[in-house]
Amino acid sequence: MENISALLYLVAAVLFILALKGLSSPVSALRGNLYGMIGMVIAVFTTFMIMDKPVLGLIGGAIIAGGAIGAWKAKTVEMTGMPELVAAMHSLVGLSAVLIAVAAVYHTGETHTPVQKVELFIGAFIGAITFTASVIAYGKLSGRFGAKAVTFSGQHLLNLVLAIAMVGFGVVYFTTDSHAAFLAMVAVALVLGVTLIIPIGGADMPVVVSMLNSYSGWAAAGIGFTLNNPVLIIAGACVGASGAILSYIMCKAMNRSIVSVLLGGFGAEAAAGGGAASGPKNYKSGSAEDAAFLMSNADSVIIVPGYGLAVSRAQHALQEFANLLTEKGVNVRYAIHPVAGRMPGHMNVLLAEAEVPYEQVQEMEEINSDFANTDVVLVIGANDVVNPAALKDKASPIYGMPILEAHKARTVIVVKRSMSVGYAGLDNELFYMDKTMMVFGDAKKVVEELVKGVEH
Amino acid sequence: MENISALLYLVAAVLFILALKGLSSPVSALRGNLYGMIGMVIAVFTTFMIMDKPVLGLIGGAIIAGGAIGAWKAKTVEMTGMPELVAAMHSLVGLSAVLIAVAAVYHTGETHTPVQKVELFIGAFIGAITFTASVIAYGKLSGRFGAKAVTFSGQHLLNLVLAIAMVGFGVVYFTTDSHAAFLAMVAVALVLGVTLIIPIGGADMPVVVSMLNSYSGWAAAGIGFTLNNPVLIIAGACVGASGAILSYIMCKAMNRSIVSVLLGGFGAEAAAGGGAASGPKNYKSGSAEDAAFLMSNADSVIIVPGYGLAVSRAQHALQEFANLLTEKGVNVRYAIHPVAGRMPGHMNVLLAEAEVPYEQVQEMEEINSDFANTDVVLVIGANDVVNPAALKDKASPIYGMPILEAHKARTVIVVKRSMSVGYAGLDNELFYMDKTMMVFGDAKKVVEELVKGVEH
Amino acid sequence: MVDPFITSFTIFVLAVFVGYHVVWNVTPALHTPLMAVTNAISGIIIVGALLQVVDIGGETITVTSVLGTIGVFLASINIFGGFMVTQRMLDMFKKKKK
Amino acid sequence: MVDPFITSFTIFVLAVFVGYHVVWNVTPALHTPLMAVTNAISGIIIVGALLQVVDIGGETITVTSVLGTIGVFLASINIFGGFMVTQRMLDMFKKKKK
Ligand SMILES: NC(=O)c1ccc[n+]([C@@H]2O[C@H](COP(=O)([O-])OP(=O)(O)OC[C@H]3O[C@@H](n4cnc5c(N)ncnc54)[C@H](OP(=O)(O)O)[C@@H]3O)[C@@H](O)[C@H]2O)c1
Ligand SMILES: NC(=O)c1ccc[n+]([C@@H]2O[C@H](COP(=O)([O-])OP(=O)(O)OC[C@H]3O[C@@H](n4cnc5c(N)ncnc54)[C@H](OP(=O)(O)O)[C@@H]3O)[C@@H](O)[C@H]2O)c1
Repeated sequence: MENISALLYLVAAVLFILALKGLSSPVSALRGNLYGMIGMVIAVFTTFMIMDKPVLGLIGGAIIAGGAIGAWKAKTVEMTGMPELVAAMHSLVGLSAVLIAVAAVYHTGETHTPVQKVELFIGAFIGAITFTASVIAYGKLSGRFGAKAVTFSGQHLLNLVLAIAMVGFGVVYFTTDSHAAFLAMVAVALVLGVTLIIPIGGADMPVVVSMLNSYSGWAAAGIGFTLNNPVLIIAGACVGASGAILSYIMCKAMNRSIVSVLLGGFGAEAAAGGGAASGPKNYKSGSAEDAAFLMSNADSVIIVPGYGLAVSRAQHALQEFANLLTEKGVNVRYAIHPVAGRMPGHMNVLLAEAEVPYEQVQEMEEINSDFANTDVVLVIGANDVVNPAALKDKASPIYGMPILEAHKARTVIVVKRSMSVGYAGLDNELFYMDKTMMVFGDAKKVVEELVKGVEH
Repeated sequence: MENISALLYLVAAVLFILALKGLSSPVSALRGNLYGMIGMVIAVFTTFMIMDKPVLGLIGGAIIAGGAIGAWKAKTVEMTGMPELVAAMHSLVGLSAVLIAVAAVYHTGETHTPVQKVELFIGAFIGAITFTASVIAYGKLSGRFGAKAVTFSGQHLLNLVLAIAMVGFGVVYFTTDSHAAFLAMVAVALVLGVTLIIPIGGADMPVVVSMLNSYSGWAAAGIGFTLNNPVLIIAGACVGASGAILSYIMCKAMNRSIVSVLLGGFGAEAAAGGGAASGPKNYKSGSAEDAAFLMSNADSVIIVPGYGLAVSRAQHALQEFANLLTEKGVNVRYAIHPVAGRMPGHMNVLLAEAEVPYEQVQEMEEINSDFANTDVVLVIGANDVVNPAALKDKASPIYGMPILEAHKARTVIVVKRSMSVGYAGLDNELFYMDKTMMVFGDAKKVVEELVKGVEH
Repeated sequence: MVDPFITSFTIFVLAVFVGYHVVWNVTPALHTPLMAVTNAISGIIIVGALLQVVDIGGETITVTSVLGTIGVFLASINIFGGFMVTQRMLDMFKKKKK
Repeated sequence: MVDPFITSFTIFVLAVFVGYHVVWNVTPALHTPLMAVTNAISGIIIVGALLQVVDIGGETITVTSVLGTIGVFLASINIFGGFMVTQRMLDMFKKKKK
């Protein structure tokens, strides 16, 4: 029996690995997702198999209620709301890990070996930090709490004190088996989750969310050690690795170090940087009609979408516009920067939603050399990812970050609501170039006008 | 104690994985090799730690003797002799696996569980097949045995009968614990190793060697199961995967299926194909001096090395020649086909030995588009990898295999000893093109004449 | 006998290697679905929660079983939500092909 | 208790995944050193051979210990030969850099 269940758990773990492997291409990804679901079903049934007297009423109710909520969320969430959804879900995993650890501590029928106590401790505190930190991240991303970085002096010291207190309670639990000490440890960890995350600005949240993704994986693996369960360990480790790698990719593409993200306070600095822009500069602005005229007479147009596209949900209108241009014989392509938007792969999902054909969507490395031969670049709701300062200005905080070289095109059209800065809080020289025309307004509204402009 | 040793074995296993990971670039590879050595030392010392009364005299003697022979071979082997060396080494792993399994069966102090018996059986028979098959492969590669494919009717039937007999003896051992049955099983497996491999022509040996590499890994993993030793399992699995992947890569690049390789008889068919070339065709031949003149007056030269370069050990002379051309201002590069030579990466090692700078060596995908703009291509001891039939002739056995597009260059110079065919046994249209000049002779001798020709 | 912790640790180390490589092979266009599906997979923690929802000495409603039930509930949200939203996104990528 | 075979098998499955990915990441230029180093690594079978070379009930020279010794000898050839020839090849690749 134990052998069969161990084998079934292994099968589930392999299916999870295959689910992740599937994501190496959109075609295999759907099959991969199916593998993941099958793996989960197998893991749950195997657990029933080995459970001694499960309370089926409670379990069934919990699964049905949870499943219904999850399914409803999955159906209704807007693609632009994905970062928040992901953050919210991490908080749930974190809380589950805490509850399981506490439940295990209160399990009257069981005693724990010293190794298991350490594992429970680790699972619980990682889970608790993940929980509160994810809640705050969710709040900042969805705009429910202020997105500003909250900094105060002695912050790092406070965190240190909390961490020491947490470990201290852990030691007391370890030596005395005191339930109260365990709960106190969890409570301190919950507070620590908050104090660790408040100094980080809303803008840095995507990196943090990804880090929390990683933590939620490690928390699952930690519980797996306690229960000696390979599927938890393997799945947890894969999730942990995934989150860590995504954080790394984001930091790399933004040319920042993970440490500077976690120490926080970026939003503050950046605002200062933005304010320091030297005096008023000249820029040209035009109407959507002018822009539509320019583009319908071009041979080639490259569209650079950014965060603003996501915010204004302009992707469907944009694709309608691109189709009209294509009908007129214009060669239209989309250029995707790896960190455009607020989540890795954010733009790809939006464009996929709008049913943009694969071959029109190109990654940065593929398309960067083509800008110089392009008639018009349409920058829509993007800013930092086309900021030439990253290439030229050694003093710029984003110096060294690879960008889409929109400034090399013959004409540049920029759609945004104002001259204000983007995520990194930096002024953008591109907007002041002679060949650039600004079209002000909400991205969706402007694109709808573009569509009308071309139709006429 | 058991825990410490298990942890140390894990460390060794991780070091082996890092050794393989290191090979993703030449720079990290040296460090990787060092990790591998450290891993081996740790694994051996850990084993001493857990051994109850080891016979140190025997062990020490065996390690010193084996180490000395291994070191001597490593120092003296020619780079062109690597395929044979690799084959010879696999035979040793196979034989060790057999000896260990037999030793374990004869271990009077131990009894084996049913699962362990199956594991011993698997380890022993894979080891035995690996051993004899590698010996034959070594013989064919080094020319000690004829390289011809030995085929006779009823061959596959014979193999089937042997396989059944082998399993039969295994079952007898399993039920009766009879040592004799175990030995008989090993003996049949040894014969099977021979009969499986003789129908495969010398030319297909590289794929077979790689497959045997894979088997030797699985044999080690099998022994690991018996001994319940994670380092053997992990290292064995990695080696097994490596061999399988290399076989796959070779088959893919040669556009053949692994099944057709293993069923054998390729050498025979191919010879027939070669004979069917339709009547005498015209080709131009010239002297090394003519060739040297052409190349020293060119702007750009691409050198395509092949198996003949390895055989004649012309790599050092070739690099001397390339240096002379470079001094004269000619842009010289090497184009490496993934299956040029007789081993994956064969040409890269030869060129590295001759100290050709990295930046002059290019992989097929990098350089293929440059042939059309190149003045002279020097094809030296290569044949199949530049055969345009792979692109055009749907009836050709190599149709679909990617090639180096030497035929697109302005002038082609081909150095080989005769008009005869290469590995795949096919005529090569490239040799009969108007822009092609054949220079007949042993590659090394011709290159030495080229060097003289340029110096004058 | 080797401590089960060591065995678990061995499995953990290998799983980290596997995760590392598999995730690096994910195409950047699918990074958002990756985040969603790892969310679903981390719902595997449901296994740990289920094991707590047992009858302990005849009692079905204990601190342990109630906390476990909440854990099952939360993990279920993750599992259903994660896999379904991944499915939704991937369907978008598929539609494009036509 | 779970049968040790199952645990070994779990480790084996993960190791195959790891091996698969690690080997695909090897640069084609280093495929020959890869063959050589895997040869050396498969010499890890020496561990199995060593465990046979023990004093069994006071006897040091038994069928088991002699076969084990030969196994140790053969595996040592592999280990030393494999690592050293890999080193030699990689040194060639390094020299080129200068
Ligand atoms: N993708 C990721 O994984 C990730 C993660 C973390 C951080 N980041 C960071 O996010 C940034 C992404 O660059 P990005 O160019 O996409 O965005 P950005 O630099 O943040 O610029 C977005 C621009 O969109 C405009 N905008 C906002 N709402 C709009 C609306 N409704 N209609 C039209 N325009 C609107 C804003 O200008 P107005 O206010 O004038 O309209 C703003 O300048 C990078 O700095 C990157 O490092 C990305
Ligand atoms: N690399 C691998 O992993 C691998 C593995 C298995 C199979 N293969 C196969 O091996 C072939 C490799 O292609 P290739 O173009 O390198 O070799 P090839 O097609 O076998 O041709 C080699 C040519 O070199 C000439 N040659 C032999 N000795 C020579 C000498 N001493 N001096 C000058 N020339 C000499 C031969 O012609 P003469 O007799 O007229 O001199 C022969 O035509 C492919 O078909 C590939 O599929 C490769």
